Amino acid sequence: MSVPAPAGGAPEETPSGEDAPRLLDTLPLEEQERMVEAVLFAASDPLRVAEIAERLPEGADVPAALAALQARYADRGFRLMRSGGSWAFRTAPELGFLMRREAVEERRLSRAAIETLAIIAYHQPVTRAEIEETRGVAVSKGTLDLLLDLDWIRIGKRRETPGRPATFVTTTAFLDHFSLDSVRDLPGLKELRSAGLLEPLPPEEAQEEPEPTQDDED
Amino acid sequence: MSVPAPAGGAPEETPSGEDAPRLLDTLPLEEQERMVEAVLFAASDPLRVAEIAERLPEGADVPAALAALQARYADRGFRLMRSGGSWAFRTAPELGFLMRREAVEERRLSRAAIETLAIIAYHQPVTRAEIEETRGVAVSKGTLDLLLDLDWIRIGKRRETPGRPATFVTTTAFLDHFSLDSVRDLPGLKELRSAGLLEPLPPEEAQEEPEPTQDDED
Amino acid sequence: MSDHDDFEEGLARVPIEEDEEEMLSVSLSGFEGPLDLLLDLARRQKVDLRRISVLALAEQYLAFVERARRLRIDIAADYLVMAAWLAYLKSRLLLPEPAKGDEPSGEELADRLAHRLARLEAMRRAGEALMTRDRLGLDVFPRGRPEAPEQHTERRYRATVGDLLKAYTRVQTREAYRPLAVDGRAEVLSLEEARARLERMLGGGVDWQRLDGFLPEGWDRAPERRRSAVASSFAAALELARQGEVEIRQDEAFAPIHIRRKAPDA
Repeated sequence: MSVPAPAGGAPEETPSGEDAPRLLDTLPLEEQERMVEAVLFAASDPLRVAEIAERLPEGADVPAALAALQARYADRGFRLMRSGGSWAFRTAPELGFLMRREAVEERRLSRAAIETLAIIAYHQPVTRAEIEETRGVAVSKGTLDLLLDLDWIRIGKRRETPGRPATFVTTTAFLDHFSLDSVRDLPGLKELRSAGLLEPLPPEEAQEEPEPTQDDED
Repeated sequence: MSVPAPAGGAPEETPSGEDAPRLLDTLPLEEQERMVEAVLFAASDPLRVAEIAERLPEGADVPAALAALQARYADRGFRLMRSGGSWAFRTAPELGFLMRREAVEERRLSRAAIETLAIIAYHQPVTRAEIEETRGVAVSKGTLDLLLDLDWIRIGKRRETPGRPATFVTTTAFLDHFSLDSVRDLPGLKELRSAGLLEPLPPEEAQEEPEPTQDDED
Repeated sequence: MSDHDDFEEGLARVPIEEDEEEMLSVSLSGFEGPLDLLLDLARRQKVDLRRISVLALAEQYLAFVERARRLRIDIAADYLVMAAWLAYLKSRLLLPEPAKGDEPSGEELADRLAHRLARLEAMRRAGEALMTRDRLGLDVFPRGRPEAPEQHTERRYRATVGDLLKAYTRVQTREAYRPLAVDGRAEVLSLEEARARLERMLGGGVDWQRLDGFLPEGWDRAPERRRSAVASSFAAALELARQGEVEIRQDEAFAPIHIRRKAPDA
């Protein structure tokens, strides 16, 4: 049975499968790197390692290729970025000014939307009631809808408390948009946590260790 | 490994270059190269030299940067290609197979399509009217279009009868798919007849179509 | 508050009542709830939010709300709820603490409020920090011309030579069977006849013989009769094979079918 050959394909690069695996053991890392590079270059959305591996001939060492590529493009006009455990080429941030024509018109986000997003990002999973408690004001449906539309947040698991309220969490698109590898990389997260600012009660109370407060006003 | 030459020729052919003023003496070519690559990476369409220059700081030597980039990526997973005077990065053609998302949806040909194909294969060259007569029902345009799209049939010579109807014949792609060297390898009608599965042909057709023949134009 | 600054710069004079009213309305509409207003007042103390004087803050807030009420500016209910709570907090802070009970002390309540303000402030800052990051489509850009077709569901049609043959014979037999149905029983070799004939002719021999050799005389010329005879003989042969009396062999598709009596111990 004759299978149509890939256009221009060199013999050792035949796609797939069933009869090919052995042959790939000999595929040099340099060649694997080229393949990973091609796959990532062709995509606009970040790809997980598994997704990349799926497209490559069996047995490719994707992590090694990614590391090599990241080093190779560290100083180029576009870089290999990791976001949410997925990989994508992105233009270098300091060259952003060249891409003004490509820039999407920024929908100006309201303060409410930005704060709500921050609360969800830093507290996730978080219920609507908790968001409202933090902001001291009701969260409008429009605000949540906007964030959901932007695909920056999504509905997470229900909280196992009375009423089983839904929670909100951020998405991988959120990480991608804000150039974050993971929510652990949110700016200032550690400081906020160690200052107890992500807890509803002051640190002294939260630790059940009442401390005399020095309110020097009378 | 053989590397296909980029479409559209070498960068030296690009307009201008030597006479570009050196307003930008302070910006090293390496830096201009990074900028051009970022711009081309983010662009949604191929860009002409003038369009690239528009986005770059004044005085950039775009042709020189393009030439440098074309050399830099000549052996990578993607290439800088020129086509119709515009420039774009494209994945290396020989790695195209990596991009095919193997969401292959295997379908069986409809009964109408396989019967039509069979009639064409055995009776070629055959007109649409003859196919319809044999099947006893009209042949839809969709059925013929599908077979034409698949490149399993093509339009052959016109029949020299009133109306000069077009005929259909099978293609080499058809032979490839069915692993046949020639249509003569199709199990012969004689075999079918001797197995009692086919009725002997009426006398007047019998001479015209003893065995399927490959159309020699192919 | 910038509204306030603008006002003082633009109209550097003693505010008359309408101006003050306008100023208050404008600033109130700029706040997102009482906590936001409190935070703004607290910031004016220019100290760490957890070191602020909650008492002073409560007094400022109450004064603000009182002024607004005097000017008959519509104030949303939640601002008034907060005012009532702050008045209560103020009294708790000023009066001697009762013996320690389950109730949080005035100091604890004040700490909680300061903590809430610090949290709101922290989230506001975090939101700002987030918005100034390198953002996709604003500062960093994806490949502008992705090549992987998002849903490249390649429709691949499969057909084999076998499919082709089946289709072709189907077309041909469909045509050929038509008269058979019309012509009636006279032209049909019945299954019983065919079977009887097969059993009779196979006798005790064990050699392979062509099935079409068993067609009755005169049934192998006219196409309809021939087909009927072939079909009936074949069906009869299958039936006999099922009963273990004969074996059937065909070397390849459409090759002649052979039949023989099954050897006793085969």
